[in-house]
Amino acid sequence: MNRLEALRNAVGELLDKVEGVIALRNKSGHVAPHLFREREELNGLGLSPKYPLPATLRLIQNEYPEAKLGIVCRGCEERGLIEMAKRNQVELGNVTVIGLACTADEAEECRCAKPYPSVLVDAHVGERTEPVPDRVAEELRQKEVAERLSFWRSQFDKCIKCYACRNACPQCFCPECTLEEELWVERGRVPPPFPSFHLIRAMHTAGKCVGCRECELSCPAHIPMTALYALIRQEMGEMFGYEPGVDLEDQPPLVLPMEVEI
Amino acid sequence: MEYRNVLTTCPYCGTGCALYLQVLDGSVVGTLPVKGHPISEGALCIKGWNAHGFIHHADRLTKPLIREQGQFREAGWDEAYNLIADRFSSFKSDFGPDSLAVLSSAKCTNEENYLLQKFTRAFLGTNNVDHCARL
Amino acid sequence: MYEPKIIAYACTYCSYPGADLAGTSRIKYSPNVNIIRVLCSGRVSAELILRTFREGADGVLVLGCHFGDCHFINGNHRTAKRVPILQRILEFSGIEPERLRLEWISASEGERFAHVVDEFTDTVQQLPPMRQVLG
Amino acid sequence: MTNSVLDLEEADCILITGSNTTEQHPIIGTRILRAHEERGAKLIVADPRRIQMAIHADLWLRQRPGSDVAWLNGMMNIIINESLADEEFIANRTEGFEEVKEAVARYTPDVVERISGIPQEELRQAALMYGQAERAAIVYAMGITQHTSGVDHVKACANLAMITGNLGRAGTGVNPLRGQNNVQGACDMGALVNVYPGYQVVTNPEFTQKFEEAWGVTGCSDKVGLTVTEMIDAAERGEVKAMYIMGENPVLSDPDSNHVIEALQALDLLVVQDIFLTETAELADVVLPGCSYAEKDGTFTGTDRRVQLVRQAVPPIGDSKADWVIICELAQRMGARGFDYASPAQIMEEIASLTPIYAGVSYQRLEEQGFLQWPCRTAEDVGTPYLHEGQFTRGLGKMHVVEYQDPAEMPDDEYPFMLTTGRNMFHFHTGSMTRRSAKLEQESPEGYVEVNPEDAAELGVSDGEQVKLLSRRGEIQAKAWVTDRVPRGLVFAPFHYAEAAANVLTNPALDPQAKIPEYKVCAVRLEAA
Repeated sequence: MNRLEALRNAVGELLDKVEGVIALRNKSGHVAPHLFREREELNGLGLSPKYPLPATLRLIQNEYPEAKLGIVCRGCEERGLIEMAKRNQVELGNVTVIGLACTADEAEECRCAKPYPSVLVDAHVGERTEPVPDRVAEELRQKEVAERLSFWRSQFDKCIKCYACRNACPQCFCPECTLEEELWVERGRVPPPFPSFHLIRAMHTAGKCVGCRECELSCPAHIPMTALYALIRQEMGEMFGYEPGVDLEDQPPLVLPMEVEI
Repeated sequence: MEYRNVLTTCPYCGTGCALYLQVLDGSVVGTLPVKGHPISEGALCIKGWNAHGFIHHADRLTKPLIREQGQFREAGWDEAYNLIADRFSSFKSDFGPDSLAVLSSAKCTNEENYLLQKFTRAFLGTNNVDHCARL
Repeated sequence: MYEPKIIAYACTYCSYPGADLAGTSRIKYSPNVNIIRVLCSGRVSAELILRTFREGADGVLVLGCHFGDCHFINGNHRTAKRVPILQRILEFSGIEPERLRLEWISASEGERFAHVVDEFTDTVQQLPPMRQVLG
Repeated sequence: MTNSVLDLEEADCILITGSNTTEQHPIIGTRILRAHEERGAKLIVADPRRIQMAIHADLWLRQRPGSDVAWLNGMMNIIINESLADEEFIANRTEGFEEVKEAVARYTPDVVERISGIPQEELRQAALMYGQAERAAIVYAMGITQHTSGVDHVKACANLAMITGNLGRAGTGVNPLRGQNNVQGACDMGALVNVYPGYQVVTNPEFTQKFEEAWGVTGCSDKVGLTVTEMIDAAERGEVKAMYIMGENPVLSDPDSNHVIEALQALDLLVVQDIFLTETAELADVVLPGCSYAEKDGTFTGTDRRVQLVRQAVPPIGDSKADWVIICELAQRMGARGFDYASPAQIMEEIASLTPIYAGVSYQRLEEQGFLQWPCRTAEDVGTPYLHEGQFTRGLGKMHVVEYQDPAEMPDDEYPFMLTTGRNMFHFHTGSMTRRSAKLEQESPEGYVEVNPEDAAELGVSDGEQVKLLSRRGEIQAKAWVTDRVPRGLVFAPFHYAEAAANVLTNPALDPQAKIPEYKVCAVRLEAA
């Protein structure tokens, strides 16, 4: 049984118990998030390319907070859900999770540190594959400060301020976004003046970014921003022992006051 | 509870980016880029990302309007159609087809542009049909 | 050698009085520093620091109360976490992290204030002007 | 576009002129930037403004607005002198080269520098870069066309591509980027004064007969109609009595707005069909509520001749109706036959049957394949990613001699600044949609004018202050953005903002052939407000 069939079975079974399952739908080769309500629709179930399904869950729960829902989650999406739940953006009590392990190729493409879900899952689909080290981030770490500056300047100068990095990010949900504040990022300027836009975003994703790479995948200029976020994530781990998306109980360091003895 | 994504083509510039309109219970609530599309490759510009922004705007025209003593008043479709039909017909017979002029739209579909030029050429009898290609 | 422009954000309850003490005690310190009084070091956001750099500051000092002394109990705890993260972000994006420094200075530490400011000015002076970095 | 957006990926050199690509066609702009960065494609930008593309370019030529014939001829002159012309292509595929060669010989680098302000060495580098590339693509937009010599500019681009053999292959071509989602389609469908759908000219009786038979009518006019700008003039003279405007806003988009308003008010009947009460709709006698793209099915044709589906996402708002429904109902009300379609798909069947370049297009194929690029002549035809392969549409590619001439209105003592107009990243055309999109309006909420810092200093205007712009046709007030994006003597204003409408100022002088107004150059005076 291939992955798609296995997933179809799992979603089909779940549909008997919940009001709808959030998964990908494939229509004439185009894949998009969808709320499956009926088994008949499952012929159109899709696998990839991935979309940030946790953001869809949030959207639907905003309207239907009580609904019993299912969701298909990859490793990164599970990590995303965990961080969103900590910040009260999704309510996991009524949600059943079908875990979908990524293939080795998919893990490779995302340089994913954990290409399978394991925390919230109620049902598993797919074989676990090995984590992939983030070479791009490591290369960046090896660079001299001046080299890094010229690298990022040439990258950020390509920015067309589409806000895709923010819009696509499941962790970006503030009703009023600092990136749109005239005080911090001059409005109407393309590319946005360095270092405001991109470094503010880097700061705001610290402790939240789970490395799903949706920002980078939707960046028209292919700015490799996840390399920057990955380095920050590593540093946060060393500084505060915090790893986003791993544990529902673990509180993010920037949210809590520091213990006096630290 | 209905949530689906409708694949469509961006209404702004001529690049031809694809986008999904996110529809929740009959309202467009957002836009998503289309991964794997040959032109837009999963990306959009800021206008594309906000292509849903005006659809349900309160300013949308919902009824035909007819000017009466300088003011607009709402009207039914029949009344509006009849008024236009009568006046256009009389201009055509009194002053000839070239007294009429039609602007079609680079914002409308191919089918609509086709129909409007067909209407102008076949029925009104003039080639006074253009759009803002130059503007 | 150039004269770097340094902005010090000093909390109104501890560090600002500390700077004041340095002044009233006639302790000489670097004239490159411009002090901006804030209600709490916890109020100095990453956005504010980045804007300060963007406006041409070559170095930014964030000065707050020692742990346990914060008027708002734990405002400085947030600063203590925020600043190191921002330093790493600066470093990884090619801006010398030495341009940003966090120090705890109490109302009685006038000497220490002067010392920190002088040392920081020396450090920043070794780096290229920020205008050059921002191009 | 002769070529495709996609095959810009294969160009070794991309020459962009008169296109602020990252702001106006952002997804094409970033594609070009990536080709430049990731694949090392050479990038030449010729633009008076320091646009984002100019920052990234290998070479940025800052020509004086309207001087494009001069520097393009100058490039050809250098290319010919350096033996970089593609003699085989010229001999086998084109005609008129000798005349062009003779003409461009007069455009020596010093002559070009005098006319355009481009330093001789830079012109030379650009010529070599473009001329030596195996595959070179020219990308342009309204910065090339919106001039009284717009057609000449385009011809010069075509000459440059032809003498270097840069047509008919992937990664080459002369590629106008079309500014509206379906401006290509509206042209293809014959929403033009001189052609039926598929560019079948109205003056050819064969085509008239073909369409009369298909439409079941007689008496289609063989006289070329009035263009937008001519309609406005005819309305003012009382020759046009009634106008029907579907989804356009000439009050803001046409040159010399005050004149447009007077002309529209002079009409006996103005019908406007739109989704918002635009500045033009406000002048109407009857306003019909149409539907936005989200409420109807149809097709749009993108800049690279790519036909794609538009799909209905939600029902029409209020009592509004899809525009195709309105046209059909009105036509039927007036007694017209042949307007009883069940769906847009059925309309496309009729289009395909009458339009050879669309003959192979159907909804079923679009649904299955995603897109089709015309010409697509049969149901088996996979479409055409680039035109003119092996042969030009007319046989041999015709080179035209073009000579530089000044724009219609040059700065003088009374109006010492040159004004150039255009769009910005955040708004679209007359703003009827984008200014009602909260995020876009937030990003750019008001009109502005770009002023060079030295000019601003002389005027005593600082960044963010209001300035008055005056031309022979009117005046507006807008915020100054003091920036070196514009050189001294040039100001730029976007035309999106009704409250600071740049087209109050613009010159309605037209290109004699294309009837395109000279939006890119007029003379203005600046005053502190």
